[in-house]
Amino acid sequence: MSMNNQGRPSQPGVAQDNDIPTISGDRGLDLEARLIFEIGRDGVTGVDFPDIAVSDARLGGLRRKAKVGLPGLSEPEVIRHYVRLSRQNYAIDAGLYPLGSCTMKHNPRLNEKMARLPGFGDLHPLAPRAATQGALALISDLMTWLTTLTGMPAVAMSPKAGAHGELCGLLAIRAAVEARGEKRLRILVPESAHGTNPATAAFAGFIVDEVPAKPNGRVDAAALKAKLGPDVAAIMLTNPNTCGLFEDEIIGIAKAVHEAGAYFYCDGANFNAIAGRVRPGDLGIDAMHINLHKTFSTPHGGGGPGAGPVVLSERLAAYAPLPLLVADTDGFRLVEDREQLPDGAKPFGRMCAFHGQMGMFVRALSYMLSHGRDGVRQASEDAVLSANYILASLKDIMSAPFGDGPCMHEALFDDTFLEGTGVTTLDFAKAMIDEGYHPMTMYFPLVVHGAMLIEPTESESKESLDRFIAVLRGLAEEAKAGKRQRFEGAPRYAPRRRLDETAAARKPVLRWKPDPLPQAAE
Amino acid sequence: MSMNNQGRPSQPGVAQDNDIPTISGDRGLDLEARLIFEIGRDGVTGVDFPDIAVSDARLGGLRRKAKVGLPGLSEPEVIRHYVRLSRQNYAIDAGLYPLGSCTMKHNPRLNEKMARLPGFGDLHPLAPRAATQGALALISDLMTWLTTLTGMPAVAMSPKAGAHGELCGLLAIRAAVEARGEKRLRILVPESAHGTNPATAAFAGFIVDEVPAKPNGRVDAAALKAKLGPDVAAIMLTNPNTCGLFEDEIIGIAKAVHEAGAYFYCDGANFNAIAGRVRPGDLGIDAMHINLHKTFSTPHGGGGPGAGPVVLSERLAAYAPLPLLVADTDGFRLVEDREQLPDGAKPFGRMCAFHGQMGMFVRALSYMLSHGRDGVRQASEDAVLSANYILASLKDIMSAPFGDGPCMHEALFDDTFLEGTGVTTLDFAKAMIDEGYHPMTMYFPLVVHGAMLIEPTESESKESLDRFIAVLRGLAEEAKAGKRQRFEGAPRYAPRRRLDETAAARKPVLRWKPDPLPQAAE
Amino acid sequence: MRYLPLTPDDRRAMLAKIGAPDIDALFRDVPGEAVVPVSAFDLSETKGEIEVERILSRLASRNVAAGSVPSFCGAGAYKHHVPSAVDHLIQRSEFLTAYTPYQPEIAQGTLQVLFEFQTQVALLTGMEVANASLYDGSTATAEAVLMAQRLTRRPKAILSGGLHPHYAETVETVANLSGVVTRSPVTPGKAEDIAALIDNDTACVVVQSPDVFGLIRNLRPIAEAAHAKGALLIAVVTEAMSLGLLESPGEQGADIVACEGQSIGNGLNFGGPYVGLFAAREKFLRQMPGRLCGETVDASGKRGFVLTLSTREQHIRREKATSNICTNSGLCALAFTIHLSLLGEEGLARVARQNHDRASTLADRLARVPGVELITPAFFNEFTLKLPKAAAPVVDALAAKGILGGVPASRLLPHEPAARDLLIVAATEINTDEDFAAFEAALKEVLA
Amino acid sequence: MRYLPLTPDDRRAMLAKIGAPDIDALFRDVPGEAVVPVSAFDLSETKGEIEVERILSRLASRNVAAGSVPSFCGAGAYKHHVPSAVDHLIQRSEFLTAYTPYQPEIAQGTLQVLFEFQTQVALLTGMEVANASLYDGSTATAEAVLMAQRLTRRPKAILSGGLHPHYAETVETVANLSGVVTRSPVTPGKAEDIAALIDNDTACVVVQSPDVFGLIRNLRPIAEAAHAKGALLIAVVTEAMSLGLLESPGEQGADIVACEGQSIGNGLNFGGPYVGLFAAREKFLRQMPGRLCGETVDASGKRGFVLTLSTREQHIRREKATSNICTNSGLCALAFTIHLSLLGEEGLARVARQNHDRASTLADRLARVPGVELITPAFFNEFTLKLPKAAAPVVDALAAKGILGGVPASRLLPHEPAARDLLIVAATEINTDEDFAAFEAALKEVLA
Ligand SMILES: Cc1ncc(COP(=O)(O)O)c(C=O)c1O
Ligand SMILES: Cc1ncc(COP(=O)(O)O)c(C=O)c1O
Repeated sequence: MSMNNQGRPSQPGVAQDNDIPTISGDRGLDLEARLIFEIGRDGVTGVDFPDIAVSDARLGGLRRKAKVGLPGLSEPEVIRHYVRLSRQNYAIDAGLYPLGSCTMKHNPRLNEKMARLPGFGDLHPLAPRAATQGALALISDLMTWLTTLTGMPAVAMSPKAGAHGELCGLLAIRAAVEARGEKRLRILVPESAHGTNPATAAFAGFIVDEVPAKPNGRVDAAALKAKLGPDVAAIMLTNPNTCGLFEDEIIGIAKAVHEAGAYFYCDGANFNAIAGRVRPGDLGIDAMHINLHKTFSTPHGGGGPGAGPVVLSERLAAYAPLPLLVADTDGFRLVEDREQLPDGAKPFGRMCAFHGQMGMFVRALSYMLSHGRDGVRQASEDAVLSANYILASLKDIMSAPFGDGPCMHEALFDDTFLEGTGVTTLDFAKAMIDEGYHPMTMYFPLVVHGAMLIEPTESESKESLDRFIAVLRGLAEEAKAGKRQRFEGAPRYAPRRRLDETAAARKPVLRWKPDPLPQAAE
Repeated sequence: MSMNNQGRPSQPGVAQDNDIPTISGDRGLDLEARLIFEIGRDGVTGVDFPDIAVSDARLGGLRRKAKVGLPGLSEPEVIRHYVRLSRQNYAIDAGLYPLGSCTMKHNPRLNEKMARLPGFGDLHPLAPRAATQGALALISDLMTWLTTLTGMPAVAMSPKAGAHGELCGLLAIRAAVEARGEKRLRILVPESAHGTNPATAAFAGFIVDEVPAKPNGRVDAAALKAKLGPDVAAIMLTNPNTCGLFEDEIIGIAKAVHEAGAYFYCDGANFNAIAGRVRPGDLGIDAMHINLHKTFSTPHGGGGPGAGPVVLSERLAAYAPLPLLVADTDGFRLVEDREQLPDGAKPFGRMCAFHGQMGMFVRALSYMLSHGRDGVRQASEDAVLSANYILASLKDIMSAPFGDGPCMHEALFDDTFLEGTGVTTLDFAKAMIDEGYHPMTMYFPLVVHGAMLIEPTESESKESLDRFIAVLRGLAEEAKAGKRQRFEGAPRYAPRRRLDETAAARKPVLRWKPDPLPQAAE
Repeated sequence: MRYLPLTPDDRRAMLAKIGAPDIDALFRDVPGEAVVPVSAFDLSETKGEIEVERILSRLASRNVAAGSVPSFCGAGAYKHHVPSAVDHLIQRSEFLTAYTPYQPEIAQGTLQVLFEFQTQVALLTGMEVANASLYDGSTATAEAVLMAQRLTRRPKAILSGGLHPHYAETVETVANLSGVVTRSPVTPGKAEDIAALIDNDTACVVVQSPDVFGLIRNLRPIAEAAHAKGALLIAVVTEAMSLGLLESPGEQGADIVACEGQSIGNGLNFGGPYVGLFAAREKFLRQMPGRLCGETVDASGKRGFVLTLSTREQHIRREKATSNICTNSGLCALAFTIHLSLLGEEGLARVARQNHDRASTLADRLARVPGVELITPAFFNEFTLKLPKAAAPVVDALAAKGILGGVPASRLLPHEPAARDLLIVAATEINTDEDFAAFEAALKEVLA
Repeated sequence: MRYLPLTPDDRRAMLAKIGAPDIDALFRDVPGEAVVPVSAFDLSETKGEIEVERILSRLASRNVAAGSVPSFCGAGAYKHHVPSAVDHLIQRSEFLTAYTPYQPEIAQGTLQVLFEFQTQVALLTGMEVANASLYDGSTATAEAVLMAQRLTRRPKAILSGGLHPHYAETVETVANLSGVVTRSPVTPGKAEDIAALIDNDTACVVVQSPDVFGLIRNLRPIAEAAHAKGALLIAVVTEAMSLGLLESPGEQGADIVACEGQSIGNGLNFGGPYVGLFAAREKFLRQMPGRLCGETVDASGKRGFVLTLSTREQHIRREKATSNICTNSGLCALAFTIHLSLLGEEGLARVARQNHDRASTLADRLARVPGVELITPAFFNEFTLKLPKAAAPVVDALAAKGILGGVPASRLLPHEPAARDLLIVAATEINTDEDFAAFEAALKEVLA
């Protein structure tokens, strides 16, 4: 999930500090780190290689003459630098990370260990077939888990993240439409959709048509059906949706879509709410990406990598991109050649070099084997239970626009409860940082004003949820009581106060550059 | 190295804080962690095993009836708990750690990786000989490095840390004395010695006789020689000594010791200053332990484990404890049986089960192979250079009792420069914590008042040393200028203010206990 | 289940607070016909670590790890030595289990890394700006083509015959939608005359150097020809380490560089995750895809970093975004940054020379094998051999002898007759003389 | 050299600041005759990671890892499954590269771990207090004997014949210096009548349970007999996991417990580093060896932890200290604490039952092999077999068949005739039925 800054002040307030400033600029265990370019120098390296000469004979006259400009650092300096930097980050391993739509669940260490087995981590993608049978078998096992859990007949494994999976699904739809000799260029996308949905639709050459939401947080099925027509290729619906609600009319919508000759793309980022209980295939979905980095807990790594396999219905399966994994009598084989396709396959193309995010596949399968079907279901139930517990525990003091009914895996609040307090959603979130919590997703989905989307996941204990609830209640009480002090200019206890995003965008400094006039050495 | 609290106030002052307290008690990334016993509960575990029943038939009537009393926690909770705790620690990887005598040098990650190779990390100590040839070869290689670097003919590998090595050396000496049919019960120990030296001597059944230091920080050789006599079994000298100085009369001392029929034990904790330049064997030393966790950089791990192999002279080699490693035509063999000893061996006994700290051996050999003899020498030189650089850069503002001449790998200061400022050595050290530095060793060695012993090691860049120097200069200036504010009650930016050590010792609470009257669940 | 902290008691208490009779009540919005029992899934039940480890280790042992045998596969993925510090650092909880740095006050670690990464990528490629990573080299190339189409408002992309065929297919898959992609002929061991194909409809030419056969290409004349027609030159690099020894694409006039960063800091991983490096001239900044990290100050005046220029991105701009990318390759970028920090100027130059030296030595040895011909006159660490027979079965025969002998060109170009007998061979700093001797001997036997 | 940050320029500048002409000047206190050139050392020169890794991996590959074959060695060191979270956490820089927590304000992480460790050890052993670890089980046993000698001011320690012989030798080596150590006879598979040996000179009896042959010993009568004579009972445990299924030594009346903690959290490591657990009755506190961590408050009233009662220790008390120990087994104690936290009450009970079940199953299978007799009627996860011939060559023959078939008792007791044919066999939660079948088949063949 990502952040939108609608209504979000990006100029920081003024910070006040009446502590004794330190001489070093560091404070206890809060340690600063300059840029490697500022601490590195010539004459040292963190990797030892012999200093051999090579001739120019086979370099085509293109041997590098200029220096690259990289700083030299020894290993201890590099380790210290990145350890210090790491300490400036929040992480699931350090605390509750309630980012709605992002599914910051526990990342088991076993999965890291498994992904590093040399047979996986040190396997070349183009090694001969006989040398890769275990890897192909693993992909096949994972495909079985994904198709079984979703109740879909096929899955394309190569997409590298959710958005890439969306692209894969839409390209399959495009190919299917074309195969029928039709021209359908419109895609219906609810206004509550994640930004990648319209972006992907445009990327794939479609025209995006927004569908409004109903007051109950679901897509307006009537409006949607009204927009269906011969030029509509597909709808892109998120389910459970970005308000954390199950699209209760989904089966009817699917039917209408299919009747109109269109396809049903489902954004599966929230599959973690229903895995093991509900099969998307039973809902009439034609294509859905699964963020292995959400539902199946491959670590987010500060922004990636992820993996976004796409399950496909019978209607779309033939269009899955290359490579295709097939099993024959002497083992597994990757089909990469259009002239050797299995019967009926009509791949629309290729999503990327090689065959997908193997490192994530290992982790995801390790997660699935560990949980089992029972554990996957229990995880979904616990995620939903925890979100509802938060909703029930906070809706009296914070405002929950859809708080009448149960939610799925995330609880949505809006900023009504802050009205007239002078405290904004952003202030509220930044005050959470001071309390030792990562803020929830803010200002998303767009259909709710000042949205705060809380996804606790199944990884929190009740005691952890209770503490979190108590802190949010405390903050809400103070805001309502007009005690603005802790909100203004928050955070005050983080490694940085609020950052000036406006300045950053106005005059972008996107890389370090050496001083134009280097100083003389001291 | 360890800390002595002579002259060290252990009652904290009163802390003042005019920040806004948080509701949670956490502050930004400074996250608190309760005890596992306070967060755990029944009904959950972090390891999955089937719940099988076993019969009592083979349990000798001693099946456990009472609960152990351990809390239940899931894996995510355990990970978060220990990650949060870790973040309350300082570490070499986070900053300069100038603990004199402790040698907090860089711990290369390669060594960690090597120690975890299954052939080492997953090798049973009593596996059949044929299954352990690589491990025995590794120990043999390490023995070659240690004996070659020290110029000594033999080495006992089993001692588990420096103090254990001291014990090993003294027991060898005791055995040698007894073998000569003599009774020598006195051991001469300089007053500057590390606490383990007298403690070990007593542990080994000897009487400790203190030898004073000279004003130049060396042992008083004349006084020492005067104490030599037929009841003296050995002297225990640290070289370079705990003032960071080379015992310049060492060769003469060794001669006198040998002439008196005694043995020369050297505490080799500071070997890192001279490795690759000076061979202790050339100085007349009979036994010396080597802290692999100092000189050869196996990580300190918050207090251990270490390894303390003891090199032995020709005069003591025969008495090395079991097991003995021998090579014969079909490979290596451990001699564990007194009736199968190689010629001349008269082991005094056994230091511990099995054969020493293999995990540390792998790391130390990895360090040695990486450095090579040239790198080991360069490391010693850089350590000495860095200590002298600190001495030269600070002796005008802080007081260096032996600052006239060069030091070895550590620079010693005393508290003369703080006289009349109201700031103590302890205050000064605690103010360093606020500046993001671990304090130096304080109040040790005992021969200097309010000692501050700074060992930068070879692992710091000049830039890092310069920053450290600047901060210490700044602190010294403020102390001298009477600006006591930042010293009083420091540290203020660490996870804890000063801790009440008196209270801890007066009424020791050494373990968690369940509340006598458990509260009703909320 | 070890990962789930809630106990049965907790669940009961929570349902009570919610006021729900049971868990099913929370799923009441799900149409009844769509709810299935757990038995509907023909999948295994929960397992402990021991069992999972056993299953996955068994699968892993059925693969041949590159480090376990003499190994010479390249063609877009390279086996290099990654210093042990890298993996240690990227496994720090605070890097591994953090999300995208949307709250900069508690994400300066990730953000500063990205800023350092962008700088390193810009320096290495010789470009002015770089983004915070894309998925991999192939998708970066596709993004570069789309960006060129946007910038020039022209439809045509010309792909060099030396471009990795997987890259070419990836580009075609997306760039054909709104434009036209043409491929120039495959000329193994030679540079085709791509400049001749550029016309006034051409948005960009895409040239890989070293190309898929290992041949070093001179980009200067192509850049000049492209610029003369108002087209852009997109340089593709699949072996990032080559930039330590070769002139950067930026110096040669490239407008956009798409590069696979796997070689630096990242393992082979059977093809992913890798890390796409994406750099361009500063004037194209607003059309760049992906995240950008920028420097700024906080309210107390301290330097800090934030994600910036996000008005290019999907979460702000939605269907008008420059790309749909969201999750990228953060942790792989971190590994890249750490490895390159460890190498530094000198280390990179040395390891790059080592690669070239190793490959040259191997090329000379293998070219001595009867019937074998070296067809790449200029290369970094990878070259192509013409064998006296089809390369694919030779590679299988070598594998049976415990040698991963490179990639048969026919695997990438199944319908290119010229490719049939070609073997693409890479050697890096990890290959020893013993590896070479074993390869040479085995190849002799197989060809005999 | 990658670990050394100083450049030649830095060194020159630093020497200049110092006012020394060269590095030799700083070593001027070293007697000239003792300074040698680097060539005096017949050792190799600096090497890169690739080379070091190659050398050490080659050595490692010449050993047979317990996890790589069916493996049944115990006798004081056990192969258990250590959850992957443990190694991840102990490698956190802040744990791995911290020193002993002498500055508690910035060492609360380590200190709180030690407090948790002490609590766990006390709970597990059934004792009132525990220290922050000693080197290992054997040295902990020696320290316990010395402590008993100090407490009772009596010289004699009686060691059970079932005490691990390495432990007995370790005790003798130090406790004979100021006292007298006697060993009671070795009675494999039976409990000797040790109570009869206790007299008024006896400081302590030292009894291991399960003993070195795997036999579970009833400590109650021994405790009573010892206490009746004013002596102390020292209970030794070499398999910490047994405490999950068996009554604790504390419940049985032990005064001091010395325990090897390797089984929980720590790998085999060819014998070290391990972790000595040391627990006692509270009244003996002031005579305990080793570090103790205690709870206190900081100046702002927050709970915190410090090392305490250090007036027992060498750095304060010097020759009057209760022990000379300084560096202990901190990181191994951390691993122990994390593993035991993961297990918790239920996990520990389950894995302990699993161990007993596995060993029982194996014992039954092997006892079926003709000529083989099970001599331990009560055991946890380890038992002793009497073979029809000498056990040592049988173990070698099994190893040749790829099975690590246990420890021949003669390896530990070379001069005990009764030990010659005895094989000590352990099975844990990691052993599968296939392992058992392989062992049984191989043993049949070897004995045939
Ligand atoms: C609802 C939704 N859809 C799509 C995506 C895009 O997935 P990815 O970031 O893996 O490309 C996200 C992730 O942030 C999301 O939350
Ligand atoms: C000078 C000196 N001698 C001996 C020792 C004891 O070594 P160890 O802690 O390894 O037992 C130390 C360590 O602190 C020391 O600094």
